[in-house]
Parts: sequence; C-alpha cells; structure tokens
Amino acid sequence: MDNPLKPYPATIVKITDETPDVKTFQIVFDDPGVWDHFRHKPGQVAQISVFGVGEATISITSSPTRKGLLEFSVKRVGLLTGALHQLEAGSKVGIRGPLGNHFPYEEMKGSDLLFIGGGIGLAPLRALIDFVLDGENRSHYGQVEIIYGARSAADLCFKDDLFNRWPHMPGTKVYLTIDRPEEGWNGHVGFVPSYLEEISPSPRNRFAITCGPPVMIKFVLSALQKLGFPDERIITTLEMKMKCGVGKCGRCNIGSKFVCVDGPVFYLSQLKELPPEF
Amino acid sequence: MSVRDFLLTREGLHSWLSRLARDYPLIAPVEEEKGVITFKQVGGPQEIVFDCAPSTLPPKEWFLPSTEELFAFSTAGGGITLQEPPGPKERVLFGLHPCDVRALLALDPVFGGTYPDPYYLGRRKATIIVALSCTKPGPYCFCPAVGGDPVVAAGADLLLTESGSSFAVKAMTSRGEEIIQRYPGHFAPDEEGRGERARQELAGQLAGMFAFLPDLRGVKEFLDGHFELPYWEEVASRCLGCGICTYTCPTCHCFDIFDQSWDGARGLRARCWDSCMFSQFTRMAGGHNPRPTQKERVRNRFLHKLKYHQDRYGLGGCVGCGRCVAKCPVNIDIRRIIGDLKELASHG
Amino acid sequence: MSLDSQWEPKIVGFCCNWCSYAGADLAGLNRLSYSPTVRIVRVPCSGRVNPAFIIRAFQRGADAVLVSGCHPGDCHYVSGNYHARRRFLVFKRLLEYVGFEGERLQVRWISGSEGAKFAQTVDELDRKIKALGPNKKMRQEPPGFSGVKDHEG
Amino acid sequence: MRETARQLLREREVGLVIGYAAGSEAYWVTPAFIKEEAQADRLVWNPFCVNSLAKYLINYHHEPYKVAVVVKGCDSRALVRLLQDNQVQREKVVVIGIPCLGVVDAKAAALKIAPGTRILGASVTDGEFLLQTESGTLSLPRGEALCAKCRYCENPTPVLADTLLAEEVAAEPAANIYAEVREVESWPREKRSAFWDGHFQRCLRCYACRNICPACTCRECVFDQTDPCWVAKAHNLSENTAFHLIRAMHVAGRCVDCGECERACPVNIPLRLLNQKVIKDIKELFGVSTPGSRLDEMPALGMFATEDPDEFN
Repeated sequence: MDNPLKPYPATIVKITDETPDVKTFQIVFDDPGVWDHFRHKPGQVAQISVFGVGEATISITSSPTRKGLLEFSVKRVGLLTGALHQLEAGSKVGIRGPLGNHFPYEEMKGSDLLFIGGGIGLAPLRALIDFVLDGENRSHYGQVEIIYGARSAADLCFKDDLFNRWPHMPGTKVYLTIDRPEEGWNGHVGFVPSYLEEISPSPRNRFAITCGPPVMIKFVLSALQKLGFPDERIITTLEMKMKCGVGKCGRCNIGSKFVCVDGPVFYLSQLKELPPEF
Repeated sequence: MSVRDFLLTREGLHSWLSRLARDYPLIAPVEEEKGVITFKQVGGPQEIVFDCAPSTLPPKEWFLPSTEELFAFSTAGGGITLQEPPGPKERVLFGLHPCDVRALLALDPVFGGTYPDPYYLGRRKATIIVALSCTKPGPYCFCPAVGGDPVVAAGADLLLTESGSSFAVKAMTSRGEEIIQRYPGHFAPDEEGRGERARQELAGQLAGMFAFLPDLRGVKEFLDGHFELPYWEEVASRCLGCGICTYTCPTCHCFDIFDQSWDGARGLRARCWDSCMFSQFTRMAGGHNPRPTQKERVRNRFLHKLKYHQDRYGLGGCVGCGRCVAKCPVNIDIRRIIGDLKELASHG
Repeated sequence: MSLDSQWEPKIVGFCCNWCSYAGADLAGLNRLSYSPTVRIVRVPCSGRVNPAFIIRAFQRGADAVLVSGCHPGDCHYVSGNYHARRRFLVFKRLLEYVGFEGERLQVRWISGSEGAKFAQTVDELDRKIKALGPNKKMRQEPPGFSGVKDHEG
Repeated sequence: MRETARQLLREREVGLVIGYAAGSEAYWVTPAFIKEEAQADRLVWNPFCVNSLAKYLINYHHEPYKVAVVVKGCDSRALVRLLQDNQVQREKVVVIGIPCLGVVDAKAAALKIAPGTRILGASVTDGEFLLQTESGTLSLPRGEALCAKCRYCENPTPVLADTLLAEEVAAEPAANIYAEVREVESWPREKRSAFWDGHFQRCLRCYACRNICPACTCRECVFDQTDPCWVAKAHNLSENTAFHLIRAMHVAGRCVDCGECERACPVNIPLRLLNQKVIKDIKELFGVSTPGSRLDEMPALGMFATEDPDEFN
C-alpha cells in the first residue's frame, strides 16, 4: 500500500441475504495482482468504499484459507451500509486494508476454542472459526464450541454454516439461542450471557472469543470471568467509528490506543488497562 | 567543516525574501484581516508580518489542509479509475516560530509510521522551513513550560534570529545550507560566533517575559493513574463543544473523510479537519457513542495533549503556543487546567 | 469566450402543487410557449421551500430561482404562502446584501388559472437573466477529475 | 451577587447558580456553575462579564432543581427567546438581573492590560472603565474599550428578572442602530460580494457561532446531518457561504443581537453585521421589536399578518 488512503478497485460478485437487515457481500479485486499484497489474517478489518457515498470499516468475515475472495457481512445501520445494501452483484466498490491486528491464532494452537457471538458479531468470529476448521489447520486446535444468539430466528446470520456445516464438522458443537420464544423454534430461548452460564464450559485449556453488541459483550465478559476464564484467555473484538483506519484521523482512540491499528482484537487483560470509552 | 552560521542585514533579508518569492511559492504570516494573522502565499516581504507572536492560526494548514482532495474517482466505462492529485511544488515556509516547528515534529510520527501518509509527507518534503526566533513572547505563550525554547528550532532548515539591525542565520540542515548557497551575496559568514551570542542573549531576555508558566511536573504521572475525575465535569459544563481549540491547535490532526459526487459516477474523496470536541465525532451509525457527553470529549482533548501523545509517540502533545487560550470564548485555559491538575495531584 | 456565447440560463422553478404547478400545466395545455430554460420542481406549497433549496440550486449551477405559489389568501394549507412571503422578503434582501443580484431570486403568486402569467413570468425572468449573464456567486463545479488541483494552486 | 447566590443555595430555592468567575486574564471571565454556598465567593461581576449565560440553562432542563442565572439586558433577551421556545421552563429558573452600563471588548482591553495583571476592583463612569490593579488604577476610555454591541443598547436593564442587583439603567434614546448595516447596503453589489466572500472564505467551520448562539437549540443541527446533506463538510467559499446564509435564516426572527457569535469567532468574521441585517429588515417589514424584547411577541418568521408587505404579485 503506497497510499494507505487509496482503495483497490473491486467488484461484488455475490450477495447473500443473511437476515432482513444483514447481507453478505462476496468481493474480488479487479486486479488479481492485489492478492499478493492483500494477505489478511482472521480478525482483521477492511474499509469498503461505495464511491460517491463514502467508506465504512467492516470486519472480514471470510477466512484467509478461502483464497481469491473476501466476504463482508454488513448490517444496514447508516448511510454507507444503506448504500451498500442497495448495490447488486457486479457493482464496483473499493477495498482498503487489511487493517488492524488479528486473533492470536498461533497462540491458540493446542487449545479448545469457545466462540460467543451475538447478532452481526458472529461476522468477525466466522473468519477465525473457518480458519481453524479448514484443512490441516483443524489438527492444531482442540474442541470448537460456538454459542450464538440473535433477537429472533430470522436474525441469525450464516444460517447455512450454523445448521448445515459447522455442526457436522468433527469436534465442533453449535449452541443457538434467540431472545424471545417464537413459533417454529424448538431451540434454546434466552440471552447469550445466561445461555453461556447454563452451558458452563470449562476454562481449562480453552480460549473464549466473543463479539456482539456492546451490552452483550459486557455481560459475556463478566460471565466468563465467573466461569474462571483468565483475562489472558478472554478475547474480544471492538467496533469503533473509524475513518482512516491507519491511526491518523484520531477518532477511534481508547486512551492512548487506536482501535484501528492496536485493535480491533483485545485480550480482556488489555481492555482492563484501558479507560472505559468504548 | 562548512560554515553553518551567517549574518543577514535587514535590507539583505528583504531582498532575499523578494528573490525567494520569485523563485518559490513563499508562504509567510500575513494580516489577512484586522487581528487575524495567517500563513498565506506572499508576493514579497512587504506583505509579511514579522513580529506576530504567534499567528492566529498555525501553519498546519500547509501540511494538513482544512480540506484536501485525496483522489478523484470515475466509474465511466464500467470500471473504476482513481486519480490522485499532483504533489506540491517545492515551497518555502517563512516565519514559523520554534513552537510551530516543534508542532510539526509532533505531527510527523502520526503521519509517518507503519502507514505513511503520502499527502502530509509529500507536503512536508516539499517544504523548506525558515524559522524565526521569538523576540517577545505572546501574552499566552508558555512554550518553556512544555519543553520548548523560543530561540531553538530543531526541525527547521534555517533559523533566523533578530539581533539589533541584522539577523543571525543558522543553517540547521544540509537543505538549509543549500538554500543559502543558492543566494550568494546575501549572507555573510558569521565567523566570530555572533549568532550564537545573539541567541543566548535573547534567550536570557525572554526567560523572564512569560506571564504564566504552568508547572507540568507530576501532571502526566497523575493522569496516568486518574482517568475518572469530577474535575472534567466542571470543565465540560463551561465548554461549548465548538472546534476552536482544535482548529487553532498546531498539533491537532483529527480529520474526517467524505465523498463528493453529484451523480455517483464521478466525484472526489476528500478529507477535512474534524474535532474531538464535536458530539458527532465518535458517534457510530447505529447510535452508540463511546464519548457521549462533553465531559468525555473535553477529557479526551486534554489527555491527548498531556498524556496520550506522549504515551504513543514519546513527544508532548502541546507546544505551548497559547492559541487555544487566546481564542476560547469561555476561557477554558490549558495553563489553568495544568495548574488545577497539579493541585489535584498534590492533594492525592 | 465561445462557451459564453453558447450559454443558456438555467432557471429552477419551485412551483406549488396546488396553484403554480397547475398554472404551468395550463400554459402547456393552452400551447403557450415559454422559455425552455426553466426546470420545474413540484413542491407541496411555497411554504415548503427552504432557503437551503435555493442555495443548493445556485451551488449546482442555477442562474436564477423562481419560487411560485398560490396567491395570498388562497393557500391550500391556509397560511403556507403567508409564511413564505415573510421568509422570502427577508431572504431576498439577505441574498442581495451578500452580493447576489436580487433578480436571480424571483417569487411570484400564480394561480392554477394563470397559465399566461406563468409563461410571461418565466419569459421575463429568462430575459433578465440573459441580460445579467451566468451566476458565479456560490457556483460549484461538479467534483471529479477536473476538480483535482493542487491545494496551493 | 454572592449574597444573592448564597441565599438562594442556602434556602434550597435553587440547586445551581450560573454566573461569572474570574478568568485566567484580567479581561476574561469564565462561566461559573455554583452548587454550594461556600463556592459562591468565586462569583464576580465586572465590566468584563460579556458572555451570555442563558443558553447553559438548556443543559439543566432535566434536573429536578431550579437554576438561577445571571443575566444582563442583552442576555435577558436570549432568556426570553428560550422561554418562548419552551427550551427553558419559567418556573424552573430564577433570573438574577444586572442592569448594565456596558461591557469591555476583551480584544481591545488585551492591548492595554499586561498579561498576568490582577483586577482588584472596577467601576464605570460616563467616559471610562476604571480598573484597580495591584500596580494602581488603569483607565480604559469608553470610546476604545466598549464592546461594539454596547455602543447602542436597547435593554441596559434586563427585560425579565426575579431580582435586580442594581438600580435600573434607562435606555438611551434610539439612535441609528443599524448604521453599519446601512453602510454595507449602500455599497455597489460587487463590493458587497467581495466583502462577504473575503470574510466567508476565512471561516474555519468550527461552529463556535452556532454553539454559543442562544437561538440555536435544535437537538440535531442541520449542519450535523449527513443525509440529507445541505452543507458539505468541505471548507470552501461556496459551502462556507451556504453555512452562513442558512444559519442567518435559521436564526432570523430569533436572533436577539447578543453579539456572542461575533465575539466567539476565532477569525473575526463580522457575524453581527450579517444577523443585524435580518433584524433590521424584519423590524422594518413587519413592525416587530428586537427578538426577545417582549415575552408576548413571538418570532417574526413563525407568524404572519395578511397585511404584510407584498412584493411578489
């Protein structure tokens, strides 16, 4: 990247409706040579441009083991995400990145992994889930458990992964929950943090990785501590308003740290050192 | 060893500046409006304000313009074409005071680092900096309190210091030496160390002229351990939430990025100054705001100046120019804030 | 300049749905010819016309703006045009004060039966603006490749 | 003033007193928010108390307690406007009015008063402001030091107050208040255009004029909206002009001519000259008073009369 503010031209090749307000965009670079520089790691983010509207920071939801494409799951919340939702396959966009740090997948080798996600918060976790489940990587990790919840069954993202793919992978369990009972749902009902306490996974040799709405993260973090997970094995990824993504525009700081370059992935032990401004 | 010290008469300075204005874009402090001194391109020395202490707005506009085009885009023909603006021509920035030079040194690591910013760095590289020692501090100047020195300008190419009817010139970089060589006849070698004596003498005179020098000792250490302070509520209750302090600050660098297009097919991506004092600054599209009230925003600004910048880059975030002091409509005065924090620190 | 000789005024007409838009319609039905330099934007009421709309029109290249609504007393919403009258008496003076030619903002009451008045108003405005020439105040160029310039000029 | 504040706080009549405290230089004051009786000694009143404090009341409208606020005549017009818009509830505010003989322009004073000077006392005469300092008495001639907005004052005594802290001051007979506006009006169009272009291009868009303005109380300001975006973030002459014209129209009929926008402007844009133009026109056109002068007179552009002048036939 000789100019970190200039995006690579790219094309949306496929759009999947995940929920009424979340779509997954499959994107490829127009210049295949870009893949030589764009080597992302699970947990990293990118800036997606809709030219004429602007940019937004979105986590990369596809694992780097899936070569030749990037996936971004985007919830429609504002101007840019609204514009993105209007686009069709074949539309031109820009991609800037990969930005930020990544999940410590090297350090996690040999451990069991517990993923706890809420709503669109599963998107960044999915990159790591697929990374550890794909190919020979699988042998480096122990049990993979995924606790995931959404407001309703319709709001569950990645339904194909949740129902058809991940549960059938070896050593992998998926626990789903929705906030309120509804017709046709036979699964668990309740909020993610309380479901986590019900399941009560052992902290022994296990990393917990969580992402979701700020309030969910808050209660999940305290539940994990109650279960005995050490701060160094609790990992979360933060969302902040970002513009430049490269530590210059000054808005995503939490104390002296910039979420865009020092994050978005933080250990709980690191978060505890930071002022509570996130 | 090449001579690095020169002498320049007042007439010599004027004729040199006239030549510079012909050969380069020459940027210097001018009185744009009664009481408003800003850095503008000038046609010659007659337009320049030599004794501003300090200018109303800092020269950062010339490195981080208030609005700057990042690239133009066009989706004509099905693909996307991006075109970056041409880099700036080599230019001379004259009349920066040492605090302003120090502010650039504080900005450099922000725009350099792992992701070098070609726009800022391009302007930085294209700019020959001729600094001017202060002859008297402004009413709100406090650079010595934050480690500055009104007669030292590390980071400039040349430093001029007024001494009687002439100027002592110190070439601080090879680029500074080159520019002196390019204008033979203007500069006389200072072989007797008159410049050094002049600077020392001036430094001695200036030392007692600062009206109010806050004592920073222990303040950062106090802030390291005390994020939550009721004091910030008191400051925030007065704060209007405007952008004056950040826009007049030579080290504030926050910006926003936005697109401009009439039809979506062609347009510009640009950035413009933004301010951590604004309520929208950290507000996310979904409505969550990590700094929801003016208390968090005010605290962020002062911690940025007194702690965060130091933590991150090992450099002070405040250079003591006093511009925010001069312009705050409700008299939120960083010198007083430092004093208050110091007092809070001493009471445990 | 050759560009100037090809120049045709751009006039943006904000016409209230209930009177002036119908007036413009009537002008068309009666085959009254009027200057094609006007582009009509239908608004619910002259009272809906925010000064920001007019500013945006000038920014994007309008040489004149016509705001047209029901005659006082005839407003579909009872008083929208009375409010508009106060607003535009003030705004027009403000525009002149900061250096606009006052002729570039015209406000006219035109009823649904006044097709001829509509055509005449537009033609008159077109003539005035042709005499004045293009508006330069606040005008922007479309952002794009042509807009790329070095900040220092 | 201190005694009034102490009493209000002691008797729990109010939970907060908003007044002035000494600033970091002699010619500045800073808003003070006094919640405890013992803190009341921080309050000052002197010829440098230029800030309008009325708008701060909005920050406290959710509080259960009453708030007392110190107002000069011009500030009381701002308070009237806030009351008219129901931004502030009358029963929740105690108005401490100060009849005022005019305040000092800090920029002018800064040229005369050395930094670090301490003011021990001040008095105002017909011709000068007299300041007692540690090194003797300093005189600021009224002609040089008086704030521009005080050169003609319609309301030296607050139009609304629960307590007046001094004898009422009679308003001077009406003078040519809008002489400067008329001067600009008389210029050829090109000169007017160049004059305002020169000022608007300098605008930093710091929004101090908006944030300090007692007429600007929108929960979400049009200039902060991105969709629709009526004024782009870009700083250039066209967008800056749009900002100032839209702002002038938004406060038209509601601007109380307190001059705070012009005082706050860091690059000396003569904003009062812009807003006064609108005030003058609405007065002439619709026969109204300066906004905020009367509690029973609502903003001119929020109402109409069938017999208003009509130039649009």
